[in-house]
Amino acid sequence: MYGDLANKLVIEAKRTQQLNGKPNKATKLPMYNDEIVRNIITEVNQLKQNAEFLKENEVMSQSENKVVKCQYFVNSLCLERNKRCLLAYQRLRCDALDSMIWENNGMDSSNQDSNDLSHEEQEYLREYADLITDLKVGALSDIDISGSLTPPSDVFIDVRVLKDAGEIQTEYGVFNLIKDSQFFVRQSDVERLIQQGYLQKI
Amino acid sequence: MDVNIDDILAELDQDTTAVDYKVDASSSQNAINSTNDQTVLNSSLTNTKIQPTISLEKDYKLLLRHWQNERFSPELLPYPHLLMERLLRRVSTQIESIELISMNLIDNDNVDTSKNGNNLNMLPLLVMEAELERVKFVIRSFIRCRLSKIDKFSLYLRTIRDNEGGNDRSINGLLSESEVVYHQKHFNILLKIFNNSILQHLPSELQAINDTEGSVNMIDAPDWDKFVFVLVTGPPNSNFSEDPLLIKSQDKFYYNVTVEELNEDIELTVGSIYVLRYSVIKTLLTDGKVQLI
Amino acid sequence: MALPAHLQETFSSEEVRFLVENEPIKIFPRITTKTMARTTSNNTKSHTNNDSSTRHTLITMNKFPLNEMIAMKSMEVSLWLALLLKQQNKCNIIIPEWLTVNSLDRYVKYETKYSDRFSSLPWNWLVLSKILFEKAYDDFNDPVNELRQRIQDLRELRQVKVLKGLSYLNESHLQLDNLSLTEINELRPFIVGTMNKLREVHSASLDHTETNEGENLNIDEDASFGSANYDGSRMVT
Amino acid sequence: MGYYDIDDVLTDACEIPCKFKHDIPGLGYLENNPGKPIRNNSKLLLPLWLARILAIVGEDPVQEDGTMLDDAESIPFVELMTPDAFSAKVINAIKADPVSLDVHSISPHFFALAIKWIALFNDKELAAIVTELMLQRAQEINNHASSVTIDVKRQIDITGDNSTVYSTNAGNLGNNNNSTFLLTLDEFEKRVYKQAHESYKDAKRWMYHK
Repeated sequence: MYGDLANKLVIEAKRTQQLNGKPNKATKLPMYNDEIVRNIITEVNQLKQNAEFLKENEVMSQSENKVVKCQYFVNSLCLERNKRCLLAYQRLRCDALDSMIWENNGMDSSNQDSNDLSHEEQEYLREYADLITDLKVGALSDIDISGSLTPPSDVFIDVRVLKDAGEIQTEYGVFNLIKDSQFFVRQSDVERLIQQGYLQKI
Repeated sequence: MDVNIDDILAELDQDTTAVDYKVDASSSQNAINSTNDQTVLNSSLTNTKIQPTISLEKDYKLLLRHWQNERFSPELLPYPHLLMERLLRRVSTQIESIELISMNLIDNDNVDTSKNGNNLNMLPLLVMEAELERVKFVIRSFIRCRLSKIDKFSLYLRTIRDNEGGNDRSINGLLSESEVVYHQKHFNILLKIFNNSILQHLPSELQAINDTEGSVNMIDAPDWDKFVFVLVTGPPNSNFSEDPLLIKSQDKFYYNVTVEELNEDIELTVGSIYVLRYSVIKTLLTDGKVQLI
Repeated sequence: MALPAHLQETFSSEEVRFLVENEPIKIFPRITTKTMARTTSNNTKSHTNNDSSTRHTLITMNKFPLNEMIAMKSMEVSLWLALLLKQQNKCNIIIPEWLTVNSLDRYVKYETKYSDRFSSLPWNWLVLSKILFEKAYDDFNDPVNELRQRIQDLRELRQVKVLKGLSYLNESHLQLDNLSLTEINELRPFIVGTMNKLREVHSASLDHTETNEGENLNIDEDASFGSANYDGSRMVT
Repeated sequence: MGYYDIDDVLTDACEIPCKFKHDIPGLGYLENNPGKPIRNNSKLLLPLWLARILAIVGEDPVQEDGTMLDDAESIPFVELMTPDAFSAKVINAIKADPVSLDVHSISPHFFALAIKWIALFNDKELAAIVTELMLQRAQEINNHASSVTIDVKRQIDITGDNSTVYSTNAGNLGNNNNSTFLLTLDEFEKRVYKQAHESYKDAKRWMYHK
């Protein structure tokens, strides 16, 4: 039946949506279903030919008006339905691509396997990344709009030095990190050192 | 250092003059309404005699309110042009100040990091930085929320623009300059991928993306009746006697609103919290008499 | 999407906390900075590099509170600033009146007495108490564990009422006085999600012809097909 | 809602039993009979996106002899018949015990479909039944969504150090014993459940986590 393929495509979209529904999880797209998309487009062309045939017939046979009309309606609705499914599928994927750009701070290098994207999608991803890059340097350059959406808390923290780490240079001067000494520092300045086990948050 | 911080501050004050006058002296009926912003700016430029009150605090509170309203309203709210202009300028000036001060600290070897770094000289700077991070966060979250709505209502916003006889005035009132550019460019690349992967393969009569005649309307509009949480604040200037819509009975003030679909009147008491259809309180929201929470 | 899906319908708990941190709270400074500030600002402006106090300005406050501090003289500052000063041992936080065993006991009494309304606890009671228990526990006069227990009691008492109230969801409106921001925020997805759907069901049952599907149906512009009455075409089996 | 809404697209694919009211040659493919005609009074399942339009358009009111047909006489191409989802059997089950009804198995898009169906006929009776069903189940959904177990006791008696153990049950649909109910949710209910659950969890995590 016409529209069955389109349905398959939308069910796939639904699955993608469910996969990406969890918060704090990197957005990912499954392989672009080129085959179904192409088959739907073939179906569309078939429907288009039917439509043209019906249009010619309508002019010729007035007596079969209602028959032609019904056939024509069914045909138009199938076309419309296929279009909606194709667009909904593509739109969902585009939204996901947008999310990837934001999650990756405006870069288009994500953990997304680019082989899973269509050529058009790869191009879209690049163009959207460029768009965000442009946005970052304009009037909003001070805001870092692709930065964190978690409210700042504890911008400054107390840390204890667990092992000697030498001197570090920050906006607030030079800190000499000698074991067991304590400092009040900007969290973002020492994130790495905490991870590496040189410092401990108190 | 050629730049004198006092000059920067003086400039900042001057900048805020025109606009801050508006925050306090305008009837503030439209404290939240940006188009009104525009008019008041013009009038205040010609009338510079009026003593301005600079209220950084009020501006920040207003920003928080815009942020909350935007997050919960189903539609894209008008961009608060002048407020944002002031805030962005302050952020930028503050970034420079912080740089100057911290450089200065280092130059003078003022920083005594040996004892816990708990230097009194540093504390003010820490406070400035912490505050700056907070302001940047709200603006960022506010803009990001707006961008996601611009994407969601991309086509709808275009029809608003096109219905205004092809000029960009109304959409420019709704969006900031960078948002206009973002909207246009994102629309273009979305249209491009739609065209290349789908639409160009369809019969020409099916290639439209703004078809409203088919069995499903292609233009997604905001859900005007969406339920929202509302705090009734009363008129923005707290001047209860000058608000013609405000009704006083016994010891409470309230607004009367109607849910048209249900033909039902509701009293919205100042200070109370309601869950209501957005359409019911849309005007009160524009006038700053209720707030979304 | 420019805003992650989980932030599109609601605030995160961190965002609620952020809002609360902007509210004023009273502190006792442990240091005096006020005189220093006055000397510099009253004299003709000094431009020496050492004098940094005039350079410190904030962009969300009209004054620079750090220049206004007098030891043990209470003043009001934003909570986030109070917490930063507290962390640096530069102030004590004055615990709000309502956050005492006595006062909380009264609230508990009220919540127990009335099964259909909420006591007028401050709109930030949950967040503020949590923050202060954590960051300013040495500023309390009452034992923190007793306070904590009462906050927990209040929380549970109110949750029971909320649950009861939720059976009154409808397609028109709700009034939820004295509910705090945290309580609103955690209930939001459920309340909004359910009420929106109830509204859709109700709206569908109304006969507003202009929103009926098919009304603007016009698949082929050059064909003017008539439309029949829906009801006539229904067959109930 | 909306053109691009995946759930709405899927709801439109729900199949509705229909009866054709005309002989239409060439439409046999609708009932897996390509090339054959569809006969008057033949019954078949059509997706909602097709059925709802064929049910309102039909024979041209202008006849070949130029006279107009009354609205009543202009017969639409198909008649819609009540889908199983709203059959008397289901309605009775709803009335009997809404909470234990397996809505998902009736239709994964039960409520969305109900709204579309109600809108077609402004069916107030069905609307009332569906509203009651939704309300009753909503309470149950909320109970499940808000059951986030956190070991609170451990934390209360220690003032400074709060090492909180928290775990959530029902975090995933259908992975523990009291989740049978959750398996009966339709797509709308699932979404409300998930969002509500995330919200309660987030609040609790924040409240009890340092």
